[in-house]
Amino acid sequence: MDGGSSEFVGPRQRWLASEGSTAERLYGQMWLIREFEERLLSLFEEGVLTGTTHACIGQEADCVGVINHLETGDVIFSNHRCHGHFLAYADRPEWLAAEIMGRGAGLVGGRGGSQHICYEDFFSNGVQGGIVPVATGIAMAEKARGTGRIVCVFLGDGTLGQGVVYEALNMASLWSAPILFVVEDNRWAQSTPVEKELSGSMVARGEAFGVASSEITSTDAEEIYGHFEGIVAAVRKTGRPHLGVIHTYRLCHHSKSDDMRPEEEVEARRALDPVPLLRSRLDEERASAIEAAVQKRLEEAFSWALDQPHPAAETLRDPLSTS
Amino acid sequence: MDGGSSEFVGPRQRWLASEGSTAERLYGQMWLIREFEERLLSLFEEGVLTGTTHACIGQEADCVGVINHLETGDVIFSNHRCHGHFLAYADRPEWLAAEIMGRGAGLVGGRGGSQHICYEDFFSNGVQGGIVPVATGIAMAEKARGTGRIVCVFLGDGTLGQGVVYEALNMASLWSAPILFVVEDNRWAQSTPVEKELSGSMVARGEAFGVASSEITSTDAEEIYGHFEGIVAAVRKTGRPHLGVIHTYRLCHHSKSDDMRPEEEVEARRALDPVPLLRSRLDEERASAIEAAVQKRLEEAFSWALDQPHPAAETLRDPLSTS
Amino acid sequence: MTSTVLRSLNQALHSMMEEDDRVYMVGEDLLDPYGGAFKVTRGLSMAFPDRVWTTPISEAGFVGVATGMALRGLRPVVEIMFGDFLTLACDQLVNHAAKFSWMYAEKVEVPLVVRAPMGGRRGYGPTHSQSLEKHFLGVPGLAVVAVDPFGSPGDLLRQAVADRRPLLFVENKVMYARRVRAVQAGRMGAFSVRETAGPYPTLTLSLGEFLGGDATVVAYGGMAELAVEAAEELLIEEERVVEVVIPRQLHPLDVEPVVESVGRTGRLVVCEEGSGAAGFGAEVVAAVSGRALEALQAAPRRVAALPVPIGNAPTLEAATLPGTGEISSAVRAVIGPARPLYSIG
Amino acid sequence: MTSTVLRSLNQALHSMMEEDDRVYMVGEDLLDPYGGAFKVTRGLSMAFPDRVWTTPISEAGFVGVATGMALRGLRPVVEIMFGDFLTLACDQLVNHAAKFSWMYAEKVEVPLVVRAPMGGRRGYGPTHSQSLEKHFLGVPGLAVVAVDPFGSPGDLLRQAVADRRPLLFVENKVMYARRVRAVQAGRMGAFSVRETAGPYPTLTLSLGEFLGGDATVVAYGGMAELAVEAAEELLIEEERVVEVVIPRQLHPLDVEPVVESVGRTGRLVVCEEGSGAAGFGAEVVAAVSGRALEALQAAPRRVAALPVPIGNAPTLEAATLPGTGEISSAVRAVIGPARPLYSIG
Ligand SMILES: Cc1ncc(C[n+]2csc(CCOP(=O)(O)OP(=O)(O)O)c2C)c(N)n1
Ligand SMILES: Cc1ncc(C[n+]2csc(CCOP(=O)(O)OP(=O)(O)O)c2C)c(N)n1
Ligand SMILES: [Mg+2]
Ligand SMILES: [Mg+2]
Repeated sequence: MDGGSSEFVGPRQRWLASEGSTAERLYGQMWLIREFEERLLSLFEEGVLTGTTHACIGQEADCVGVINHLETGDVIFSNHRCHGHFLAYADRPEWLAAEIMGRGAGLVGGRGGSQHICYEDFFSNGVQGGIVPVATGIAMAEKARGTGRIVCVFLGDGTLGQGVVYEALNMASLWSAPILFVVEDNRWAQSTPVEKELSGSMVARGEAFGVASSEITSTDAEEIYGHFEGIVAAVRKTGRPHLGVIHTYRLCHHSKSDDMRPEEEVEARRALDPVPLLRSRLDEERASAIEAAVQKRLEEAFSWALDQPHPAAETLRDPLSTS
Repeated sequence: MDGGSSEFVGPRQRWLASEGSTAERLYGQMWLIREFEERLLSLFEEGVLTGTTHACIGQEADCVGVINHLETGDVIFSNHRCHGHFLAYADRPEWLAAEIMGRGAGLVGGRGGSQHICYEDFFSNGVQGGIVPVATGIAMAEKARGTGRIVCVFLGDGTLGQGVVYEALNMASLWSAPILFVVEDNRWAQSTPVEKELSGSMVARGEAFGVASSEITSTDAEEIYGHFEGIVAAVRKTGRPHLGVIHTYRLCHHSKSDDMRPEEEVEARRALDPVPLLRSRLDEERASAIEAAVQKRLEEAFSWALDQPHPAAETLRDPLSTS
Repeated sequence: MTSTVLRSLNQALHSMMEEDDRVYMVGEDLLDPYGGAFKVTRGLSMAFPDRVWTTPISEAGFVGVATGMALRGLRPVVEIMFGDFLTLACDQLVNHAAKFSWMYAEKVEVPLVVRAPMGGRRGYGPTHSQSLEKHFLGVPGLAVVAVDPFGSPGDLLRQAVADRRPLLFVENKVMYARRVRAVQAGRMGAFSVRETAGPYPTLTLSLGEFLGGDATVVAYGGMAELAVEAAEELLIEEERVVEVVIPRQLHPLDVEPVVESVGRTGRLVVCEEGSGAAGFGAEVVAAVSGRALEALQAAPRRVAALPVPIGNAPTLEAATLPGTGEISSAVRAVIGPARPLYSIG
Repeated sequence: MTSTVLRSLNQALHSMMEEDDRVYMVGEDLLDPYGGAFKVTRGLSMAFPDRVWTTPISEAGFVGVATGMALRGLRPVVEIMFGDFLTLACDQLVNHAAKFSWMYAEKVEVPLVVRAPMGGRRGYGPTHSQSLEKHFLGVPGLAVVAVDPFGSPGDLLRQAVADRRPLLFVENKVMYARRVRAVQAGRMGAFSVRETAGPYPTLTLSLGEFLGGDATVVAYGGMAELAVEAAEELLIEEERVVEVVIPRQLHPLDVEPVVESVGRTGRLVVCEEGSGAAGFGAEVVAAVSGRALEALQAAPRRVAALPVPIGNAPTLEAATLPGTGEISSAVRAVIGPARPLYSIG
């Protein structure tokens, strides 16, 4: 299960090696993400887990629609709502579960928890906005080193309130950084509706900085997957940044149990839930088989993770100590 | 000369009370600014003054074109390049000179110097960008207090690199702050040409945040004055922000003697120097009379300022001490 | 009637907004029914819809906006959702709000309050658990005040809002749920209490009627309660008499009450939840050494977090942040193995 | 051959860029012919046009960009034009660069250097004259190093660029023009010199061959030279023997050399150009009190700026910032009126 020795295969390579139709493959990934988070939330409710976590329930189509286009070595910088991004990237629920449970076998030894993870070329941090220039710097480094890799950074609608995002857009544009800014506009920032936190237009904001920008209003994973195929290819080919806005919706609370949005609004959006939406296109038998396989994996992943020991306090060492 | 007792008359009221044609009045103000700064630079060259200073030579038309529309009580927040703004606002060269000379009789007792001044409703600070949210807050306060006053904040093209500017644009737009953002695009930020610091479009940046935006390429004070008449009126009437870009040029060095721009470029721009441009429209005799009157005022102002004592170190007191 | 720190702060905000229409709330997610991440502002937007401004996620921007409001006579109270993000407002505080009044020759005032919930012990991980106030100590023009569960937290906040200086008001997340312990007629439970004058009185608590003691423990904010607990335990279990000094204004610091207490005890321990280097404890120890070196009978000790980020795993977080155990050990260490000459009773 | 600090730093950058193509410069107005506001990067963009990136005025943004570069194996050296604007990069340093390596379980390193010219005495006024490094001391994961004119400033910068930790490199504007004073065979002029091991050696200078002395003065960066001047004057004019300890790594601080020196002198003065509260001096005094209280024969003193913004007027600036006069007075104050028992020669 810890499999630390095998070489990492990037999302695109894994995608190409996997079986089934596009819809089936996307569905399998989305189901993994959904079920992973549902389990996680139960553990929080049961009091097995403490602290906080941000589920991406309702936004799984973004994760799989974008990330399956990224090659081995491409970099992802994600934010507080990173589980879906990570699972689409690495397909390693056991390590993520262990991390969120604060186990030493977690992705970063229990140090980061739900929103501060790192694995291969995947990173996340819980401070809104600040990751955007960092991701831009990574893109510039890859360009300078001539690796051909690109970077994909995820941010929410609310995070467009952070000034440093525009500093990064400006530099990415001036210097031609091969970076894809993915704005997941889920219409809310914590308890604040988008109308109260964002003026003007998201796409226009990208364009005003000379960054090619696009938008799609969808929770359809196949559609998003198709939409980003060309975008990712263009970033790779031109070496120029792109800002891709996905207008979607968060179906769960912001973090654990803090949802105070109008019930009718949330209810209306459930009809667009990306998981049943895609399932309806699948053969029932195939869908059930995919789900069963995922359940089995998650069962094992969570029970493995729960068995792992907590990190020992003795591992704490001043990062500045040079010895 | 210190005249501290007389009540302050705002720029619009002073403008209305002053004599002569529009061109003559604008010219008198511009000449005051130009001559003030030329004298200042000489004093630096002679070593009488030390430290640093940023002249607005070449950009005087912005100062007079915008500020003469502001009423008593309207607020200006200016930046490092604030002399012209201040003189257009307050017409008090003696206090500004004393301030830059580090005299106790200066605008802020010699504490601020060239770029940190305050007088009535005029403020400036030398940290790029940070003044923009502060100015937005002032506008919101005036709105909350129902005073009908508006705020005008000046920033340079380079300062559009600061993220906090966009945080302010967003809030000003969301909350309808009665504020005019004046971008003086003088094509350079210190030693950096605008192409190397700014991507996309300035006006598009304002619009992307839902802020009405306009631009004018001009060094003609009458034209700029006319252009901003409607803009200032609209901000006052609608209570909404506006971003007004003026494409102009800095004819002097950035600060004192640090000009390394291509000579041909600067030379070509001298043809558009706002001061001779406007003078050419005036009657020679009137122009000379205006100039002579200004010279006399400045003579007195500078000699008065030079006579003022430096502030005593004993005046230093911890601003946090409550006694 | 007992109250929690949260309730006390919330009620103070309610009554201030009621009494003074210059008081505004500015920050993220403040609107009801949500009422702010930690609910300190709950109910305010229902009662005063025009004066509670929920903001975009723009910490620098809205601290700047509030500074502008303060410059024009309003009394903005800003909430930084997590104190960890004060870093984003650092320039606004240091190079704008803190400088304006002095730099503009006192022509203006900036009566700004920035509230920052700090601290860990809730499993929020490296970016949502820090106590960063030490980095904001000693900025010319910026006062720093920390609230604790003793006396009236709400009254302390009232003083902050009435203060004409820009001020950082440090809260502690775990403390919100704690019961307020009133100080009455110079007593708080078994402790006798002395308070200094002024808006942010320093408390000195003694279990030995100020007749002397084994050590002085200085602690503020969320650590104050832990220090009091440690003092209680040390008395009961080891017959050690500890005085606890609880400053509220961290900067500028009035070190006199500490010096006085050390005069009685001869030994000093200073606590803070943040990491220790160049922090609050350093200032207290340096100030006491500078003022009353001769009073120190043993090397002073600082109790603070380990110099690592705060891990998410409960084991790591608990080992990183100081608790009563660390305070007691430090007290034992400064007292040393031998019984001091002084003995109680 | 004598050199200035500026030249030494500039040459080090030149040779590092020559030797290692992972070294990049990032900052405002770095391109030639301008070559940076204080000319530390002069000539670099001519020699290495692809590796000198002049930036927009985006301090937070380009520190973030450099952090990303460092994460991917490059060796970015950032220049903050005026150290005053480090405030804008505070979040990037504290919540990103400093945390990554530890938070990501040491899977990554962030070999980032952020150079910050600090200090006043040039008449630049309240927002362009500060020494703000104290606010960045004690961040878990962030090293702070300050350069002075002794030994080789360029070598210190080389060590910083070779360092695998994110690091704040504090320079001092006035110091750029100062002559470098070499340390050779344990001597610098009349001083005998001891150096600790490691990349950022602490210097201890003695005019009394380390046989003892009247006081220890600790000073770093731009203040180091003033401390040396004060020591020279105090010897010549008052026959006082002062040891000067010059730390380079301000955080984490190796306090041993200070403790050793105080062991010889019994008296301690700590200097910094920034305002004093909760600053570098507080840490040094607290650390020495904690480690070697018994060695302190007099209350230690801190020499620092007054707790006000730095006025533009020369009279105000001079009165606010500490000079040799303040250092000498502090030395006299810790020594006290009576001659110490020890006498030289
Ligand atoms: C700088 C900063 N400020 C505030 C927060 C607290 N916070 C965490 S998530 C969040 C809302 C983010 O909204 P959005 O960007 O729309 O992302 P979403 O949560 O909707 O995915 C806030 C305010 C933070 N993490 N960082
Ligand atoms: C935050 C910040 N960074 C850097 C500086 C140094 N600086 C002063 S003026 C200036 C250039 C400003 O350019 P621009 O905004 O175009 O205004 P201009 O000088 O052209 O009027 C710079 C970089 C500063 N004052 N503040
Ligand atoms: Mg959102
Ligand atoms: Mg410019």
